[in-house]
Amino acid sequence: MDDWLIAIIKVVGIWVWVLLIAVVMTWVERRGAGLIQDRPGPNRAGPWGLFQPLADGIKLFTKEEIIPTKAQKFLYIIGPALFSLPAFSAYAVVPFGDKIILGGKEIILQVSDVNIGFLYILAIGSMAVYGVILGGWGSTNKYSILGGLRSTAQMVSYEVPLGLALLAVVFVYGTFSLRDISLAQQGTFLGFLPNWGIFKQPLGFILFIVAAYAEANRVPFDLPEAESEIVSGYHTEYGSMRLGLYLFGEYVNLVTISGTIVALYFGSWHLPYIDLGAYLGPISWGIVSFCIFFLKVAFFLWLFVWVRWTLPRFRYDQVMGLGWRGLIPLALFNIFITALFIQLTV
Amino acid sequence: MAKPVVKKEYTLKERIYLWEILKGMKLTWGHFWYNFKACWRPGPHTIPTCWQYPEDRTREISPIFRGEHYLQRDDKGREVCIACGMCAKICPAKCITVKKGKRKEGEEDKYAAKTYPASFEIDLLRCIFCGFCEDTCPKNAIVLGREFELARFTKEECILDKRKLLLNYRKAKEEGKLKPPKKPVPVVPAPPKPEKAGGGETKKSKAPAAGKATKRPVVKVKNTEQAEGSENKKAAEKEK
Amino acid sequence: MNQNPTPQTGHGTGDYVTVNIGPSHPAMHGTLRVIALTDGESLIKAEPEIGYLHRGVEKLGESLSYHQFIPITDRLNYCSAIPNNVSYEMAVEKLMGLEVPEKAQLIRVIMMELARIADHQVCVGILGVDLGAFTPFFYLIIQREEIYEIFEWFNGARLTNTFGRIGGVDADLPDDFEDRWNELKPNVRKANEETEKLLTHNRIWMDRTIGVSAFSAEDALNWGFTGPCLRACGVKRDLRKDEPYCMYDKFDFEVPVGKNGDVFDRYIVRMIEMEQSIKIIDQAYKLYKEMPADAPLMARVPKVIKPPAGEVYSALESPNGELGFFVKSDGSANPYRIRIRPPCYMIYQAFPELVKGELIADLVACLSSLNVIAGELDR
Amino acid sequence: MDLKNRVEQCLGPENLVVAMAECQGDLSVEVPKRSILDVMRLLRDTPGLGFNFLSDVFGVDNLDLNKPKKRPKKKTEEGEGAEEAEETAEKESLPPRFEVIYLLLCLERNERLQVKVRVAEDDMEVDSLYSIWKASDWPEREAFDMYGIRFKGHPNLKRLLMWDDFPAYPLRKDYPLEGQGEERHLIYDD
Repeated sequence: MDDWLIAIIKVVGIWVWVLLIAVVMTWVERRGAGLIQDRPGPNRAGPWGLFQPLADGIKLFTKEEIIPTKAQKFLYIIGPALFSLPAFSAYAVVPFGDKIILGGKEIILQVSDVNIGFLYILAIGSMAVYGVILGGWGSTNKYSILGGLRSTAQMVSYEVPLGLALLAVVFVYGTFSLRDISLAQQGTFLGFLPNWGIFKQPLGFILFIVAAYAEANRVPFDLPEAESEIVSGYHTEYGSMRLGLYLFGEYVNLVTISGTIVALYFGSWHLPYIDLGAYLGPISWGIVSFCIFFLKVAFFLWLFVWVRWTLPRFRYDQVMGLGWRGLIPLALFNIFITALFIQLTV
Repeated sequence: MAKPVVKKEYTLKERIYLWEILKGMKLTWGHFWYNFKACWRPGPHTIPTCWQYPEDRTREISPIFRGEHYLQRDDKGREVCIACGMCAKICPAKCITVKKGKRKEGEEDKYAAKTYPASFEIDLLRCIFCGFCEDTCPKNAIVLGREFELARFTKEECILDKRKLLLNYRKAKEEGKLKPPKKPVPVVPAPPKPEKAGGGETKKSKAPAAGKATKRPVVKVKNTEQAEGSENKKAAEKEK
Repeated sequence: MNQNPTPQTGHGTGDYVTVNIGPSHPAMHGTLRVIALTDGESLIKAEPEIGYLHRGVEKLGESLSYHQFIPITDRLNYCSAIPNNVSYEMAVEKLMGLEVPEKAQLIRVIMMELARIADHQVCVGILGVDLGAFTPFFYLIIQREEIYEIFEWFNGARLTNTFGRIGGVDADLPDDFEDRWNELKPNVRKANEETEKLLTHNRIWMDRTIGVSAFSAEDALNWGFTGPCLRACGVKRDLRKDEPYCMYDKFDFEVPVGKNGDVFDRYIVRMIEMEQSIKIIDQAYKLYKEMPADAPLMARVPKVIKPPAGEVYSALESPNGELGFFVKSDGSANPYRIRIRPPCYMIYQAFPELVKGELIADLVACLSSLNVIAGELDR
Repeated sequence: MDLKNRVEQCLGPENLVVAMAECQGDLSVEVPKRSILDVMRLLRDTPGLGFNFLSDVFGVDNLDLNKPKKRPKKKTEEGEGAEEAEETAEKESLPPRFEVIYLLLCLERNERLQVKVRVAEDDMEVDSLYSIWKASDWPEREAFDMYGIRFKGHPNLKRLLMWDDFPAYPLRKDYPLEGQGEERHLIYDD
């Protein structure tokens, strides 16, 4: 019974937490954009405009829901749901801290430690494309269809380098479980470098982060919703909370991706050169590890914002070219090098 | 109409994407950090390029700004306008209507001149704020003030009648926002002529005619040529 | 990546989709409309449709007096009202045979070059926005606001300046012009530098712009291109050099020339022109200061302008290219016929040729690089 | 040799100059309507002239110039045959109502030339320059739109600025400034 309760608490807790981050991210995005662009950004609702997401939420929830007359109703309605559901469920295998010992019971800070966590993330992540393409198709709008088409091609293409980059990580750590990988990143190697994925897989890290940006439809890969070309892409016809689901889904995706990056390449909850777990009590270490993890996640979330307001956008064929002619050969090369290295050293 | 094919020659730094991207990110970070620090300054006007408009009104409006109109009074508080109708005539948008009234006896402390505007209406919905009325006014009576908040709720409010125009004047005076008198623009002096050319600025002076006189024959020649041309053409057509 | 599969060689099944871009669309600045026939992402045909902002300016001019038409010219190219005003004034002055005092000409030059900087800033900024780079737009537009500040202190309006009068200018430069300009100059340069840093050598930007909608010099001349778009094709033509007006022959500046006539070259040409404009303003202000303080600013002009009957065409180099006014007078106080030759009108008519065989994303890039202004296009 | 003589030398022998005029240094040459294409080719290809750039094409309505006296415009008046006859008689003696003006430019010498053709109201067809300069595409369409002057050989001669079934030609002098209520003709279908 306890296990069930703990599981439910973990599920609900992390769901609320991720949603909260996503909501705050909408504020960070706009505020960050403002500051980068020499303007204040939203600063009216509440202190520093912090209630802006709340106001947006109220607006999105209370707006009239309009289904375009010629839209295909079922697809139109199911699209946003299909987009946001995988986004939320993908976080299930990403850890968010080390572990907490409560009443002699060890609770790992992860919803579920699946030993094929990678595959789960890849599988669930690629579900999101259905939400995009069905929404785009169901809207019966040419811009939406174009956006849907773009996203399909792009997301499907970038699954490949993403998977290949992950494969190299699996080679290094010999496991599919994100928790095991996280645990393995403690300490140093070669005497001075932290035992983090980024130092063991520098090329893999770059490949992964580029592919992840493309998966998340973020600048410079935001073609499916390139507003200067195809208005809003696949969600042109959406309004009210359906649009809200798309928008929040995107930010939840960002959280998941950032969490994955941190867990794989950035040492998860470990700090370099120091093992705080040895000095702190079990409960406080659990909380501290959680904080360390999410500080790192916050950095990557900010990176998403930062990059977005720095770079121009790719063109459709260039995205495809980069994916198939740039990233995939590099990823294969990376696998080859990794395998060779492991073969030679072990 | 084949389009030229452009060869792309990239240097290595450009080719690998990341170098320039990182440079750009450094730049945007610089802006972010600067503005982030500026955000903590007290007061509404934190980031130097942005005014938090309704609260922060410290931005200086040019004293010669062309905003909402007012009708001027002189030092004795009399209306200066003589209802000559020049402003209504010059207005490109035709937004001014003036009705002339004759000053009766005993109204000398109300109106400065013998005639005064019985009604003076400016349709703000039509006005394009070009400032020609102000330019052309012989008495400097109509002035485009510094007031720039022109939004109204009804169409009727957008029509400025004389009362509102004079109220605008009072408001501007109280706020010290009266327009400074315009500096006269120096005009090319008239070429020396036997006749006196002084004060010929407003009247149709002879001076420009000096310039024109040389040109006129050209034009005349042209006209005759044109006429001839058409005749020639007629002849040609007849032949055809 | 320029050689996209064209309909003749590629997947030309004839099953195309017509995408109606505009008149209300995020990338259409103003009310432009492009009817694009697409095969997936690639364009088969793009036909521009104009007239959504047609206000009958030419007809309107026939019922207004010569002076009254000046504010109307503000509304042509609303990004750079001052060159429009000056171009029209120059046409009428030519018709009347007026000699504009030198000081007034210098003020015109200073203001026109400021307007050119502002216009190019908008164009480059919008080009960035349309290609997804939002930030340079803000860096540039902030400086444009400062330029507008100078306009405001000069004659009281920011956007629709109604600059100058027939025969000269209506106001002297404000006393604090020099301070403002000295303060503004480094900022403009800095904004330009930052834009260059963010865009020029960025591979994403280069991929998006180099080779996109390239145009040969012969085609450009055949289609009547002028201004930065023509210079980007490699033709060194600038009315300021070739047919000097307003004392432009006294200034030392360079005319930047591109090579391929693609979006990248147009962007670079505009960036360099901003730098050259700064140089011109400096020289013009130096000359201006050498003039006596009470030097005339207006030629002797009668109050009611009645030019002799005749017809003249006068053009100047507006930020977009050759902006010409044809004024025909019948000797009365109203112009008989005013014809405006807007630069982007001639450029935009080649739009189907420019984007032939490109992608939808390139259509947007091409459109913003041409700096098509609907007000000027439709008149 | 100044431009006027050169143009005369080029076009004169072929009897292509109807009239020449100069206004403030702007040379304009009027040529017969039927040979406009030949004239343009000559002006473009003759060495020493080389007007290789078409700057603009537009129409002018000379109605008011031809009829200085203001008379009430009665277009739909019936029955008054006498007045009509008088009008037609007057018309014949007047120069043709419309003009098409071409602005040419020589890029090498920076010379400009206005070429003018007169278009009578009963024969509103001019050869299109599209085969020589593509630049004449939209300006010719606009002249058609605004004056109803048709350009023979133009590949896509339809209205440019006004909507397609606009019933009048708005830049003609007899078209009132505030329109004739053409909005009525707009048909909205959903």
